[in-house]
Amino acid sequence: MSETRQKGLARQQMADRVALEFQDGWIVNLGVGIPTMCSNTDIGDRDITYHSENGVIGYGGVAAAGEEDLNLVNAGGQNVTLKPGAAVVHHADSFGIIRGGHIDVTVMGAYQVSMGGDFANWKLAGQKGGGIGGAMDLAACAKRVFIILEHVTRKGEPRLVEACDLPVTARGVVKLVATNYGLFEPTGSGFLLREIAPGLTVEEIRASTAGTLTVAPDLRPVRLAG
Amino acid sequence: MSETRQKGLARQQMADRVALEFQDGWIVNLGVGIPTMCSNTDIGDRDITYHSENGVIGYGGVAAAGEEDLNLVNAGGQNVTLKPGAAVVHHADSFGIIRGGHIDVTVMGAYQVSMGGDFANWKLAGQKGGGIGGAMDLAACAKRVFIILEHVTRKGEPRLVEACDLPVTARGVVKLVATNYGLFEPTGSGFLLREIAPGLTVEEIRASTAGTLTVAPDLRPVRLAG
Amino acid sequence: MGQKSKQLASFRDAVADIPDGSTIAFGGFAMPGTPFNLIKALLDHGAKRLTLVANTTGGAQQPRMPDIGMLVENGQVAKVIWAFTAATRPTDVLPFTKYYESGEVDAELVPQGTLAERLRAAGAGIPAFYTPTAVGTELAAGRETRVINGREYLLEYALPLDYAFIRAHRADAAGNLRFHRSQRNFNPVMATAARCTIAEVDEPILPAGAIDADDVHTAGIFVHRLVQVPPAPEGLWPTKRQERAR
Amino acid sequence: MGQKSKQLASFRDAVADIPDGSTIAFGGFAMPGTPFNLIKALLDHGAKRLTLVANTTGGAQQPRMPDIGMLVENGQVAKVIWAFTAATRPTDVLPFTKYYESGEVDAELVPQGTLAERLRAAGAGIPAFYTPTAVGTELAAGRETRVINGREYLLEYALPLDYAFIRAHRADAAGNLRFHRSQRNFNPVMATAARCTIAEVDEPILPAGAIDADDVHTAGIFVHRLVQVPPAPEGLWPTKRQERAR
Repeated sequence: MSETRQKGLARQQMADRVALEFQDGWIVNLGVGIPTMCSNTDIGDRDITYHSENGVIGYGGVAAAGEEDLNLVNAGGQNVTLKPGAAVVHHADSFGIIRGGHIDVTVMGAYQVSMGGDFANWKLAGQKGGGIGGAMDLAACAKRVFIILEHVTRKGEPRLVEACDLPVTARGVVKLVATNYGLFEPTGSGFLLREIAPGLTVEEIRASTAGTLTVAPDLRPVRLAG
Repeated sequence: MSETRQKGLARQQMADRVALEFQDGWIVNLGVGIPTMCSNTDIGDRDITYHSENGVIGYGGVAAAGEEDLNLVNAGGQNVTLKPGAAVVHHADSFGIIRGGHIDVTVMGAYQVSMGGDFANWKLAGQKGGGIGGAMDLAACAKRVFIILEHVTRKGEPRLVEACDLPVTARGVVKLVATNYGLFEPTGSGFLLREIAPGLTVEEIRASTAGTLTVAPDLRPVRLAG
Repeated sequence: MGQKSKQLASFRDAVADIPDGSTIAFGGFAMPGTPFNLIKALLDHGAKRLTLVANTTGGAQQPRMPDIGMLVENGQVAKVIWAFTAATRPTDVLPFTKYYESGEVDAELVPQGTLAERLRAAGAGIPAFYTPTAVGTELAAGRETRVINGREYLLEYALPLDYAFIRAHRADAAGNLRFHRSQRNFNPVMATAARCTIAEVDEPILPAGAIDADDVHTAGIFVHRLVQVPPAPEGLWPTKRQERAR
Repeated sequence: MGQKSKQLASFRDAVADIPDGSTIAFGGFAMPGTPFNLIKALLDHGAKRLTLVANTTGGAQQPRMPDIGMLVENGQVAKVIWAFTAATRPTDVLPFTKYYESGEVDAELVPQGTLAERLRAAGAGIPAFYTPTAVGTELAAGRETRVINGREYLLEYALPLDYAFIRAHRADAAGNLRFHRSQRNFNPVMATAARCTIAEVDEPILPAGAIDADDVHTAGIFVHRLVQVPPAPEGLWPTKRQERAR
């Protein structure tokens, strides 16, 4: 993801907004990049279990320098810690947890999200091969899929699109999208803007969105604290 | 199985004969009844791992009275011990071991064995329901199936038959059959008598066998020690 | 995670909300790992039209621990899904048999490994799979098979559960479990397949984290309710194998 | 069991008999559980036309540990079966990429969970299964699907292995293994799928029985050869995550 200064929300703020959706008792899988930052957000005493594809159930924050366990990483390869009550399983069991519908939400990055809730995050146009990792399993099987992405590409092209022109990761699964411009829901026939980022206008957002944009009757500023 | 005095080999002797077939390094699953007795046989320093359906890999003899672990049983429900190097897995993994072809031999009892290597051991004629347990998995998936059974029923009817009239457990899988009359191989077109029990004649055996009986050119007495 | 304990005060509380018509699996293979105390609570609770998933019924041996055959005799059961619907020893007659023969209770007979795999599949999001087990037998009659690499396989479907009743040796408040020896058997597999897993536990429930992450047999995310088994005679414990009453 | 130790003296001995054309899986997810020492031995051994099964190649990061991308660069590889055939970060170019783009090496891209399940299926005697993963994507194009209970699923086949190269934390002479934390990952699954599993082990090999039966992660029946990893620098050990060279 770009480090370029973008309009609207900062990366951590996008993660913060999504993290506010996590409910007490949820099992959450965070993808590499901005989604990982959701675990930094203070959401009070809600009891969240973070699951990682490699079979770690209940990991905590990144380990302090000098205290890393080199045999303990999250899906992004960071040396993390364990929370009390953590457990480790092997890869087939870990994806049994995913495929079996035991993950309440997966948060992922994406190149594109469509009005129908498709998304694309594993292959660029013209690329031979791709990086699927666990994304297709998570996308097809988690109870909910939330996506965090910059609203436009570095070239200024919309990432919220009528239909994905990149190869999709899964179809019709995205429930919520956070961009630096605001919070959206794919509705099938468009994107519903529910919350708007500071400094943005609905017209600016509409101009940067390729699909149909509808605006929630109770549109409000992006919520950033519980 | 009947406790009545039968001709030929005693129950432990049938088990002894089969146990002599076990090769160094084999993983062996023993069914309830006479097959269990195979683990009593001294086969020298051959390294055998006994596997039980409930996930015990590497069990040893029956526990001495007063030293039973009430949470440790073999497939017959006997309180057994563990050998050094034993491991315990759950039922899906235990049958993964079976189905995956990791069992070198399963030894089972049966009501009938056919010339084609079918056998029947889970349901009697006219019975509603049956007792399959792990027998169908073991029969279909172990590398070898050996059967131990009394040569005739209590009524004197043959158990080695041209075709099973009882519902089969698996088809074409039996490699070796030990009865109190001798050691046999189903060949497809008959039973090959390889070893004969003391006190029996080929003619007596032929009269008690429903399928075609052929006699090995090197027919010899049943071997009972390594 | 693990901030709130999953421990309940009694077996009665643990089964109180189970509705009629539920599909419930029971761990255990012979004595080890059998949730005797939860079975007893379910007998008292009285839920009806249940489907019982288990290896077998128990019941041919005397004296009898509370077993799932008693749920049948108590009129609580519509159907069973078992690897044994008759005793291994044909001369033993199970208490279950007369209810089955009369048609009062329906039964589905499933090979033990297929039963374990169907439960594992339900927990792991696999809706169906192929197995060599039971091909060419009465159980495969009229069912879909498929030849793969020259061998014939039978199609089997996942078996999802409403509840799993299991027994473990040790638990922490987050629901992480350890089993002792062959107590493990079906228990971890059933736990993954159920919407609600209830575990009776031999030892006092430990604080979350008291079981090292590498030593957990069943992860707490699969376990919803824990009850500690009290000492005998109030609590039910495995006993030495009884000689069969012949 | 366990009378004879499975320990070998060197990594060279452990891989000496591997023939050209073998299908070999490599455990590991990021650093933990990656069999660096066995990879190095296979580079020295030189077996050709290999099929490599793994999560990913590694290789975009510097400095580099011996990784399976080096087997590609060394001309030993015909095909790879991976969950990543490109880096997660599109700006990273893997050393593997040019061999793939030139057609010198073939690749099969498999979702990570499907890869794990195909390996698990191979070990557990399941020739094929259905999964919801990848339905509706390019990976499912032209392939067999089936609707079960109203949902569409993709048919996937078992992936059997000739060899599994894995890394464990502790082993006994009978081959029983324990892994430390996320070192576990693919390793136990690959071990079940291979005709021959070779484990490199962090700690000195213990006598059979030194790991309690309830504490075993991978049963010794799945493990054929053990080699202890010597101290660095002779032996290769995970290091702190390197910053990417951009």
